[in-house]
Amino acid sequence: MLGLGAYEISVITAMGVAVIFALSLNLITGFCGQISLGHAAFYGIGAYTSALLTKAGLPIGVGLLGAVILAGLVGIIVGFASLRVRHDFLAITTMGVGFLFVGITRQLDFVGGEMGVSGIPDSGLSKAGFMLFVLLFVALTILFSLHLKRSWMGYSFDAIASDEDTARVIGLDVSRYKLAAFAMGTALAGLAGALYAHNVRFIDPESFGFVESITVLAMVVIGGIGSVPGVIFAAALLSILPLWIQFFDEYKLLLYGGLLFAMMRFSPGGMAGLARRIFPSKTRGVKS
Amino acid sequence: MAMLQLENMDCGYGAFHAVHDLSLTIQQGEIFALLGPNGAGKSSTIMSIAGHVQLMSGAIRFDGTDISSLSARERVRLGIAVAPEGRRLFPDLTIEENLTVGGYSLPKGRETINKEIVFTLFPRLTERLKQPASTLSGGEQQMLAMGRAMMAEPRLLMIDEVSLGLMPKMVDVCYHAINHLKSQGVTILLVEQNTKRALEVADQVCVLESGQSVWQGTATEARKAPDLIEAFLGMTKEAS
Amino acid sequence: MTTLLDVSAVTVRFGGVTAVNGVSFSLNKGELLGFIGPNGAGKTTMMRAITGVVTPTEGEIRLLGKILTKLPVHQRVRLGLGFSQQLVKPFRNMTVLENVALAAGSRHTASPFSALFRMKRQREKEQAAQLLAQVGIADAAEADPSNLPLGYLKRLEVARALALKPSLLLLDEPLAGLNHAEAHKLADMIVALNQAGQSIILIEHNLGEVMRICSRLIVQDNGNKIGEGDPEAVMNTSVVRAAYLGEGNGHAAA
Amino acid sequence: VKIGMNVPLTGFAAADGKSALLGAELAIEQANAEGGINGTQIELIQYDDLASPKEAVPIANRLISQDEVVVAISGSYSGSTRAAAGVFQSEGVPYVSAYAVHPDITKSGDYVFRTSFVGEVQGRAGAKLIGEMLGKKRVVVITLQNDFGQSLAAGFKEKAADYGIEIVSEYEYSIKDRQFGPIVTKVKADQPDAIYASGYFFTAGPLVNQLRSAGIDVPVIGQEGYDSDKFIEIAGPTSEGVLITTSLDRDSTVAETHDFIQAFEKKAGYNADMVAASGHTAAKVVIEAMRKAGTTDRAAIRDAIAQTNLVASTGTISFNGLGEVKKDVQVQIVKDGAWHHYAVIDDKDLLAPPEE
Amino acid sequence: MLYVELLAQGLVQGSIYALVAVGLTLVYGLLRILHVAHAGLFTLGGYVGVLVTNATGSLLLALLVAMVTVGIVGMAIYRLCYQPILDKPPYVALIASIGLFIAMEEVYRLVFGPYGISFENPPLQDVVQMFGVTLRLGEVATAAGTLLLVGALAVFSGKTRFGTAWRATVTDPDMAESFGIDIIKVRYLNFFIGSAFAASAGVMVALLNNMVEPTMGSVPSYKALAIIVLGGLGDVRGTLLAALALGVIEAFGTIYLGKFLDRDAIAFAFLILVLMVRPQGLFGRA
Ligand SMILES: Nc1ncnc2c1ncn2[C@@H]1O[C@H](COP(=O)(O)OP(=O)(O)OP(=O)(O)O)[C@@H](O)[C@H]1O
Ligand SMILES: Nc1ncnc2c1ncn2[C@@H]1O[C@H](COP(=O)(O)OP(=O)(O)OP(=O)(O)O)[C@@H](O)[C@H]1O
Ligand SMILES: [Mg+2]
Ligand SMILES: [Mg+2]
Repeated sequence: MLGLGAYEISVITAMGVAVIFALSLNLITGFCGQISLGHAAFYGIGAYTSALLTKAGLPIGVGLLGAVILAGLVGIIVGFASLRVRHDFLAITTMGVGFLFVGITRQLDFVGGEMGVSGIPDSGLSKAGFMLFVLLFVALTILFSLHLKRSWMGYSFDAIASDEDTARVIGLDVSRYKLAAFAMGTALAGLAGALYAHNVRFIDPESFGFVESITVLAMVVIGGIGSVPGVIFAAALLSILPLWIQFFDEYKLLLYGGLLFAMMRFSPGGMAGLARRIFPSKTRGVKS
Repeated sequence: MAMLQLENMDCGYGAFHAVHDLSLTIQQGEIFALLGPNGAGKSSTIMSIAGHVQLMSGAIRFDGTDISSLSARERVRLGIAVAPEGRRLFPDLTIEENLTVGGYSLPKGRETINKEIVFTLFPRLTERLKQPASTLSGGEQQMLAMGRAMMAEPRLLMIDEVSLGLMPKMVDVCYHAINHLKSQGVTILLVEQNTKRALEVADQVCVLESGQSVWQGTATEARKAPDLIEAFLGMTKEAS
Repeated sequence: MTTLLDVSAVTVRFGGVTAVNGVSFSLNKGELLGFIGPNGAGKTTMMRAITGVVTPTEGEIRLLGKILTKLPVHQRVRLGLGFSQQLVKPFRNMTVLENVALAAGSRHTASPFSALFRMKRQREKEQAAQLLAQVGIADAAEADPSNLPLGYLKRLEVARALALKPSLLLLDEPLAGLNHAEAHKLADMIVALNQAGQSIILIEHNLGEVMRICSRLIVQDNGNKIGEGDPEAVMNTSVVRAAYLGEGNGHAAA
Repeated sequence: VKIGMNVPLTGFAAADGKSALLGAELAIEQANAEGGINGTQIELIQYDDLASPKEAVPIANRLISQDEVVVAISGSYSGSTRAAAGVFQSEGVPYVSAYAVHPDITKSGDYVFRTSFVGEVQGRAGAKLIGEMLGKKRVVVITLQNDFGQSLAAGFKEKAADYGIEIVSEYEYSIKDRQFGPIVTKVKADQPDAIYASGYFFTAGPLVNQLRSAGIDVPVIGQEGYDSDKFIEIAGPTSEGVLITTSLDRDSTVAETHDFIQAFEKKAGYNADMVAASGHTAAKVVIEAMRKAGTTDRAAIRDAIAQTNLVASTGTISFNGLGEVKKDVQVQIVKDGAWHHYAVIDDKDLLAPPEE
Repeated sequence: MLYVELLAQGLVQGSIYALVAVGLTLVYGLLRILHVAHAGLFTLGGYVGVLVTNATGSLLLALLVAMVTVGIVGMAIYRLCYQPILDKPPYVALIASIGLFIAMEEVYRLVFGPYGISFENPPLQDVVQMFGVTLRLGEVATAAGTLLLVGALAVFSGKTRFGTAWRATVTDPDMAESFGIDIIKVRYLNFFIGSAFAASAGVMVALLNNMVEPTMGSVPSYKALAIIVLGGLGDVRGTLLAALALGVIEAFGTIYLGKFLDRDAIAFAFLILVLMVRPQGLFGRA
């Protein structure tokens, strides 16, 4: 198995899922400037959709596709909410969406309610095979992110993130751009959720709650909001940090919290900002 | 008596020096005009005197003592007030509240008296007492910015871009107010793009260019030296 | 001559304040119209009503016969309005050049979907560089707008509006904050644009330049239109003088 | 030989994790003192899983592939135990859950066992306790919104009619709730004969206190989630008379249980609770099975576990075909500020765990 | 009658929310920081309250000590954690604050143990009858205390010169300083008052539950955010009203909607509904 043990494979798979998930939020929050505190809801929608479809006997490909579509559709609906509210109001609205998702799935019997869904079919691939499958999607997501950032869409997102009203003044249809950001970001989150479901093979509402939304936002911000390499690095690191620092025993979570804090306190630009400080490029100023 | 002295002042942002080695002296009770093209460092100079732009070297003396280590708050207590570039009103506060804050460094009793004075000079403001500053028109904002600075009963009043965005009639009103303040003994440091207008009221002039003083002298001299105007202030004959 | 913009009986109220009161005017293609009036007269508000930032309480606005009143801002911009705002608002997360290039690429950004498949920016950057040179701030192309003095930002606003290649350009106090020479140069540029066929409405308090370059004036006071027509004639009416000009100072009107 | 364990040591579930871990450690220390497994000492390898399914999967893989444990136990909650069970099952490593209640855990396969009751069983015992033993018929059900509360309620409702119980109304609350004012107000208006309330000591303590303060003095019946001295501390004097169904008998005369209670207090510095006893029991089950199998072959150990017939701190343990425990239900009551014996329910049919 | 009792219960819960949320509003209003770690201060207040009561037997003293010590800790948090990153985008402070909150909870667990602590002799447990409603003395004290504290604060911030200065500091601290406002003092005072309020809420909740646990702040950590948004962000009166409204909605919701949605979901469903109609919050200015 590529010379990797089962443990390493499961760690890399988990990292891969986290990277896709974090990049999906980076599309919305990093690129388009729309802060979301409820992103785990879409991760959850993806996970549930694929879990239920494959349990019903459909192939995993259909599961993934269903996850992407449903998460994206709900994402568009929430995107419409983002057109009404802004900034911190939006942050709290999306947080509410996250709580609503958990509250509803808890009570819906056909998705397992409190009991969640267990016995989710695996991919049919070996553990290593599934890891490569996930990594393939990671690669596609990264390429898409980089492409988007360089396209005119990414350019327009920059403007919207900076100042919506002025973006309108130069003719940008801000509403449609925001919807596009939500649709793409949430669809990708759905993909990540589906992969998660087939990896862990048990899902319950709590796995997609507020803590998860916060964790993914932390990945994006610590990576350096909007920076693709930074977010990849932070997602990979933060997703396995709890496993790595096992030997801190009782102090593990203290250390984790402390690190989140210290990173922001001492390198507010995240890892991307840190990298820029260590390897400064030429600074810009008026050439006169 | 020299009220304000800048001695070899350097100030700027981070590592960037906006003003180099600037020395000038402003006498008690006079109007001092700071002129120069865009980006010359006029606003930076004013904000450095007010305590907001970092002083890198040199000294700022007010009444003979170096105030460069004092906070902005301590400077207003000494009698330095500013109507800054871009006005910087408190957008969520009403006109009345903006004025209240203007007089915050004084005992409460002075507030009412000073408000009366401001309202006499700018009657337009009385009509909109409860309107948030963010919804005022450009010119109304300029009046409020001046009024707010006057509320502090300054001994040195610094006004950045006096006539920016004001209609001709309003420019008159503002200069009338400036003359009035001068007659009360207030010292005034003003920045103005309308050079002609500034030279009419000023006693002393300093021309800045690229952060350096390129000419200093009395306004009378400045008015008599067309080459100077040509060279530094960028006014062409046809425009003047 | 075709009528480009037609404003009829527009009223804008904010709570108790009537900022614009039943104002009508129209603008022909190729005109350079000066829109002046005292502080707080409602000029900026009128401009905002045209661009769609505020909704008129009453009245109708047409551009080339098409009713604008119900359209959102960005659609009006796409119909041919370009405007430079009184309070400057650059995008602070990009350079000055990028600010303008984004506007120059407006045909790429009409729909998010097609924007996703367009990459090249070279041509727009060249156009932007040219516009920056035209307004006189080419030296700041690579600068971060947050560090620029007001005079530069004002011109950035104008360049960005021009980059949209609007059929009607609205300028709200573009000369404020510029010194005489700079203002004069920018005014010359406005004239040149106009002579090249650009229709322009100019809101400005720099009366000297207004009188020098505008072919027609509209004067508004307290929300009401109080004068319209040839600059010289308008400025000589007593209402306008009383409302606008100071106590007999010799404004170098032309 | 190595025994693996996943257990929450930090975060919201840390309190239970700590008890479970100490219980398991105690069992291993005791076994090692007796010479370990046929002479070899036992080593416990545990990882903090934060009670999260996401963490549990790599941890299970690590225990299997890196630490090469022979068997594993779970000292964690349902989510992480359910997720880890899948991994252990597919790698053929026996896995015993100490106190997680999710019904699907044992359905992972034949390598997965559970030493605690599934919720349904306890719910049925609760129905018998209220309807038959206490003779109360008008009952209000207050259900905790999680897998534990839901399955308890399901078991209770399934048997309620058999014992002539009428469920007057049912309320649900979330595990985060500590303020029950609205529910208490409504229960008062319902005027029940008894209250069947699921929960853990940290929710049940405030709940019972608030019910009693509002003047509701009908019997309150809980379950093993209450089973901690902390419950009595929080509810104070209002805890008197509260009955629970659980696995640990404080007044037990059985030497195993009695000794455990004393040894645990000595080791931990606080009184044993149900979770501690369950951790102890789960560890003991795997140790006994390894001794009996006499090999480190995992399949052989699995078979030995399936054959378990062992007296442990939580009673006499054996497993059914699905890997669910068969044991008696203890009924405990709060008297004079401590848990005490009230009754034992040993109705084999009523307590039969699900077979699939 | 049932409705009246439910209403009363809702108001009690609402006043606890209000005490926590008002502190958060102050911080948000002044610095535009979503100060999640505020909930950690609430928990600390609970711990100090229980420990001091157990040591001295006086709840009042405990309340006072909790408010003062937590107030000081709040100021320290401002100085050490927020002040250096004030000029950064808001999510930087948000994540820092979340990290701090996680760390605080863990410190409580390590120092005071995972099981939490209780009062040895819980005070104010008597039951009173008012207008036909049965309430515990602790609940009455909570509601009354909240109205008093928050009411006083609302008057203070809306009507006084200092209040105006405070609001000026919000949007342009530099200019506020230029007119003689001591912004450092304003900020410290702000954190002191906000944190002391959170502490008082912590003590009252400890009293009502007879328990403090390390994770006691987890619900307030997000619900208080919802409340300040509902109240229009940065407005003390709005926050008070929003908190009470939410308390009442939750009280009725738990009984009549509890089968379909949990308490948090009910609260957030209400929040989203309100924001879709009034994007600026219930009491916010457009
Ligand atoms: N916040 C800032 N950070 C960095 N550089 C700045 C900042 N503000 C101004 N500058 C730079 O300092 C120099 C002087 O600017 P300043 O605003 O003092 O000029 P000014 O004379 O007031 O110009 P204007 O007439 O356009 O207002 C300029 O080169 C400008 O780019
Ligand atoms: N949102 C608002 N609420 C209340 N009053 C408003 C609002 N917006 C503008 N006004 C008022 O409407 C009037 C017209 O403002 P406007 O900005 O259009 O003036 P203007 O002609 O552009 O003036 P200036 O030349 O000073 O920029 C002003 O008195 C202003 O205070
Ligand atoms: Mg300037
Ligand atoms: Mg205007």
